[in-house]
Amino acid sequence: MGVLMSRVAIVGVGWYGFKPTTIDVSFQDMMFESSARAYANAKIDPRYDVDAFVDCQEDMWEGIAISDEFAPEPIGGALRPTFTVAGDGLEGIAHAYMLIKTGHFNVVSVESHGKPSEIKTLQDIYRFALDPLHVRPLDYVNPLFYAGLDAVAYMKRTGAKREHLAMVAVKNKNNGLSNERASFSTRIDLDYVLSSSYSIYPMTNYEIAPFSDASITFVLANEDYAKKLTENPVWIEGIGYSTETGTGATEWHEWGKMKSFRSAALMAYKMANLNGNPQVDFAEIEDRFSFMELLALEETMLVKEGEAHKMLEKGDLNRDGFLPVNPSGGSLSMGVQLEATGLSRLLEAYLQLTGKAGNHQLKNVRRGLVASWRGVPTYTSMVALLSV
Amino acid sequence: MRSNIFMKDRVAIVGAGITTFMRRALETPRELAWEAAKMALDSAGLTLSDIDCVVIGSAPDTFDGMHLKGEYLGDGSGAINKPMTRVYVGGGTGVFVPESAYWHVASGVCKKVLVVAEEKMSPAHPHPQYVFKYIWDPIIERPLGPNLLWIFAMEMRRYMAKCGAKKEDIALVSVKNKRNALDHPAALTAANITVDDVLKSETLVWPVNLLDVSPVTDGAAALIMTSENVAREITDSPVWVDGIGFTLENQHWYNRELAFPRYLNYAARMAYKMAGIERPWKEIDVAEPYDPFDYKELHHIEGLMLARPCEAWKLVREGYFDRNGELPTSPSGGLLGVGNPIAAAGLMKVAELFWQLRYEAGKRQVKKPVHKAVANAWGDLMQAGTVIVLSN
Amino acid sequence: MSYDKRNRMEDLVIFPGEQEVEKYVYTPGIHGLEFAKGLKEGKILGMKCKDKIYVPPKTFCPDFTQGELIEINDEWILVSYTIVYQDMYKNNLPNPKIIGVIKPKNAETGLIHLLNVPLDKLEIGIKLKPVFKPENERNGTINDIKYFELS
Amino acid sequence: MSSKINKLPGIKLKEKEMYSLIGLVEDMPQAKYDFAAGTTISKFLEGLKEGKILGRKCPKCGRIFVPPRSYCEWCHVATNEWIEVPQTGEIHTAVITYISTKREKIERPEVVGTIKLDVPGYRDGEYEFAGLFHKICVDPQDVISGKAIGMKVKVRWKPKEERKGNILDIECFEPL
Repeated sequence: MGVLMSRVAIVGVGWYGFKPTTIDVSFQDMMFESSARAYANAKIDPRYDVDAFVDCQEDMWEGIAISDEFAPEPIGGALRPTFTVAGDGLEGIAHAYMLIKTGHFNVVSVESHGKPSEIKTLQDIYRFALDPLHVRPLDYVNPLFYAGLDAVAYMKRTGAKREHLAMVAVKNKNNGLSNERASFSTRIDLDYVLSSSYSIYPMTNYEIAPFSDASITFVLANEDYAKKLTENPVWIEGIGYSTETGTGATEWHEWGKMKSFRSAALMAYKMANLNGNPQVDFAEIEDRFSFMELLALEETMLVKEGEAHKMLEKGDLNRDGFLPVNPSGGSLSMGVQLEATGLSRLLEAYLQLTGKAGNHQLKNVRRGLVASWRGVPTYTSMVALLSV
Repeated sequence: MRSNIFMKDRVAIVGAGITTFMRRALETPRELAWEAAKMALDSAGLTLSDIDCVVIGSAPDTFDGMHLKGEYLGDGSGAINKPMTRVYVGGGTGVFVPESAYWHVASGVCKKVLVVAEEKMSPAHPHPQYVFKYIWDPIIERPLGPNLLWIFAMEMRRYMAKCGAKKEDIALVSVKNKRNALDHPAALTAANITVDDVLKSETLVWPVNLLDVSPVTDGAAALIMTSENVAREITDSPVWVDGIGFTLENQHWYNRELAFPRYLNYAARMAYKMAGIERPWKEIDVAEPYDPFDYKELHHIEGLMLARPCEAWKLVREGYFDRNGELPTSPSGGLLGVGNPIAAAGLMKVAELFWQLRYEAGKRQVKKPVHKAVANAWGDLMQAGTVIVLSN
Repeated sequence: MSYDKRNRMEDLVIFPGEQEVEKYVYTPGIHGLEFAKGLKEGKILGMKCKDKIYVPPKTFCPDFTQGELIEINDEWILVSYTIVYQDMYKNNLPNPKIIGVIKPKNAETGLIHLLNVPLDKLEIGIKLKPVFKPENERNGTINDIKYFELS
Repeated sequence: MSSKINKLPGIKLKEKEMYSLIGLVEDMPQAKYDFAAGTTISKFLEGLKEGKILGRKCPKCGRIFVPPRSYCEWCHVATNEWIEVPQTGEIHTAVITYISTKREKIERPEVVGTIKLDVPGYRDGEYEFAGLFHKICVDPQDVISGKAIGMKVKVRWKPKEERKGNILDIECFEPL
């Protein structure tokens, strides 16, 4: 059997944080905490057993130019093949997947972290990502307006109503109540959401995910090693990522759609030799804005176009429904951890598939989908298909 | 890392593009990326629709003044409804992007990859060097008010002390590279200068003078990399990636010996092993060692094992590394001569080897026959070593 | 350090830092420069890529070919809109901002800009027109257009 | 390349031309942070205020790290012991700076460098050592002549009342 045929598995994971602030640790301490747990979980010594280290971060989030300088030590990658991906952790997983598939690397670790609590001027940092010529100079105040534009266009196209967006928040905020990482979960009714005022039309603050600090580390291995290291490997059947357009040309975006989810999903499904709907048992889907959960479900082809809000209304997306979506509570409950957001969703899927999700464990799940987006103002998304 | 006996398909470079290297460009960063990418596509006879993946390299966001710079460069780099990621190891990024493209192809995930590196340093005011204040540890180092040149000067001073090299020996590298660059159409600081000119130029941080340093530059470079089957259809003269290596040292640069670049040596050994090279000093025909500073080329020649530790400066005096010498280094003119748009400069070096190995470098073509070539880049706080070995 | 963390707030240092330069200077780019000149003259330029029109012009087309500059004289349509009531720190804005995507009728893409439209008239598909600042106040940036309003 | 291509893309601007461009945008979004120092660096800074240099020891390899780390980068285990280290050492490398962070000329050139501290457990000539990066109060001529390299130095503290729990509590390293 050739190496190209060898599958890639997740064999260990560790995390630290998921709190609105983490003053007890520096960002590097936090990275050490999560990676030490991951290596313990995989029962390996990173100084000998890991062939390459991937770290995902962005300079302006870190407050450091060339922040990869500070990556190797806490994750065990000093003087080893270590590099950073300026992107979401799921992009790092894609790199690890490819590294292993070349046959030159047996075990690869991926770390990503976000410490938004340390960013004093978060709104300005977001503004810093906007096209300096045609968008940044405008008087919009809040750069998250991009999401509002997509939400309105999406609703117009599919007939989803404001109530449906609110229902996503109700489902996810309540789902989070049984998840130890869901710092922003709360017991709410539809009325609470509908009676609160808009933050960015058509969404209230219940429907816009807040920020939290976390570091997450994954250990990936090829088939031979995976079988040696663990009794319950989770296989990465497919991983895809795609960019619709650059942030210097957001005008080229198709409003109310997310082509990047569709392209990323097609890439992942093709890798898994599947056509269209992969028939998953559950999904951890992008929801940093409520409407995005519905849109991403459709764009990843898990549900038919224009059907997501109807399924939501029927309860199909509930934890006991036909297709449980965000049983963890999603980003609305756990927060956005900047570039670690994709890994936080992958973590939830991994725990479900290994039966370690605790109070929010689903029964009989064998295949799950993770879909994450890099957030405003990007049009880059990642999709991972996992199974046991 | 292990070598892989199952690999049938090799990875090839089949096209390259570059913009003029400029002190100030009218183009926006995304336009610079597009210009280089378009040229690379044209050179391989491809259009954007042929490309299935994009890899971007760019150094700190604080130069261009764009947060999430990879996302910003996306469309200019061809990431329009395509998989795109930006990899990042500081100054080492330029050589690291084609390394990353290597595993995009070698894994079987992508067939035709567009590799783009861009840097626009001119937006940052009052001076791009100010940006480098933020590369230091925010608590232990930044309060000292450091300038980037400090760390290079310290390393150069240490190299001089340990190896017995003098400033005038090291200046020869600047003389050589700026002269080589006279034949490079993209060059920003090509010149016929003397050792004396270097020594008499403004002292910035002793022992570093103005002409020891590469300039602030705007520019972009691009490559097309494909699988072997695809490459055979596109060209009769693909250039093969034989080996890749990368290493990141610890961040505590002031807890380390600075005279020898261990970070690079580890990466070089990884790349040579993969390429099956046992005696690089004999087997490598042409090299593009990273030269943001003149001493850095010597440092890197030693790290790449093209000369013994502390001996590169002696060989420079003998003309060993000249374009018609025994082992030509930086025939392009390097960062000192062509310019230093950080990530794009590293990729320019790989592009130069691509042209050298295809005998397309025109006036820059080295005299001897070439079969194997190596380029490296350095990054971070004397930490990142990235090495790529190519052959024809 | 996994086991001996300090937990008294007064034993933990918070160290301020920044990542700013004095300023950034962004050049308008190739098409951007022509677009800027147009704004100064009260015109909006677009880019023609084969049979498709893109606004604003962005030098190259999505297929990487070079676009051709044209002047837009079409009517403008609202593609989508939103209203910003709060900043990112959840403070209410004294004046909510209405933001829209506005494209010429026959174009593929449009500008992102502020709208001056009564909330009850705000709907996808309405016809709008740009309102420019007085000529002596224009400097070729996107804010030369004050906003779009009902036509 | 050059055999086929004569003109490369790229439009050069002079400084004046750039500033007179129509549509030029000048901007600097605020980028401010509050870095959590974490337990280890917090305690190190506290030590400086008290006139002490604190190191941290790895339980596995026994290395003493200065500045202290929460974890050993070579063993990837949590460090476990605080050690006060000697305030003497030798200059590893030193340079003379004539420019500021912003690359402006400064009036009085300063000497900066790295100091290898006399911390036990490191062999002579070992690639790694414990030490600091700081200003050095020596004659610039000694840097040029090479006399400074290897010179024995000790910490010169700021007066106690001026110390703030900051790396600048050390004024510089001065010859012993």
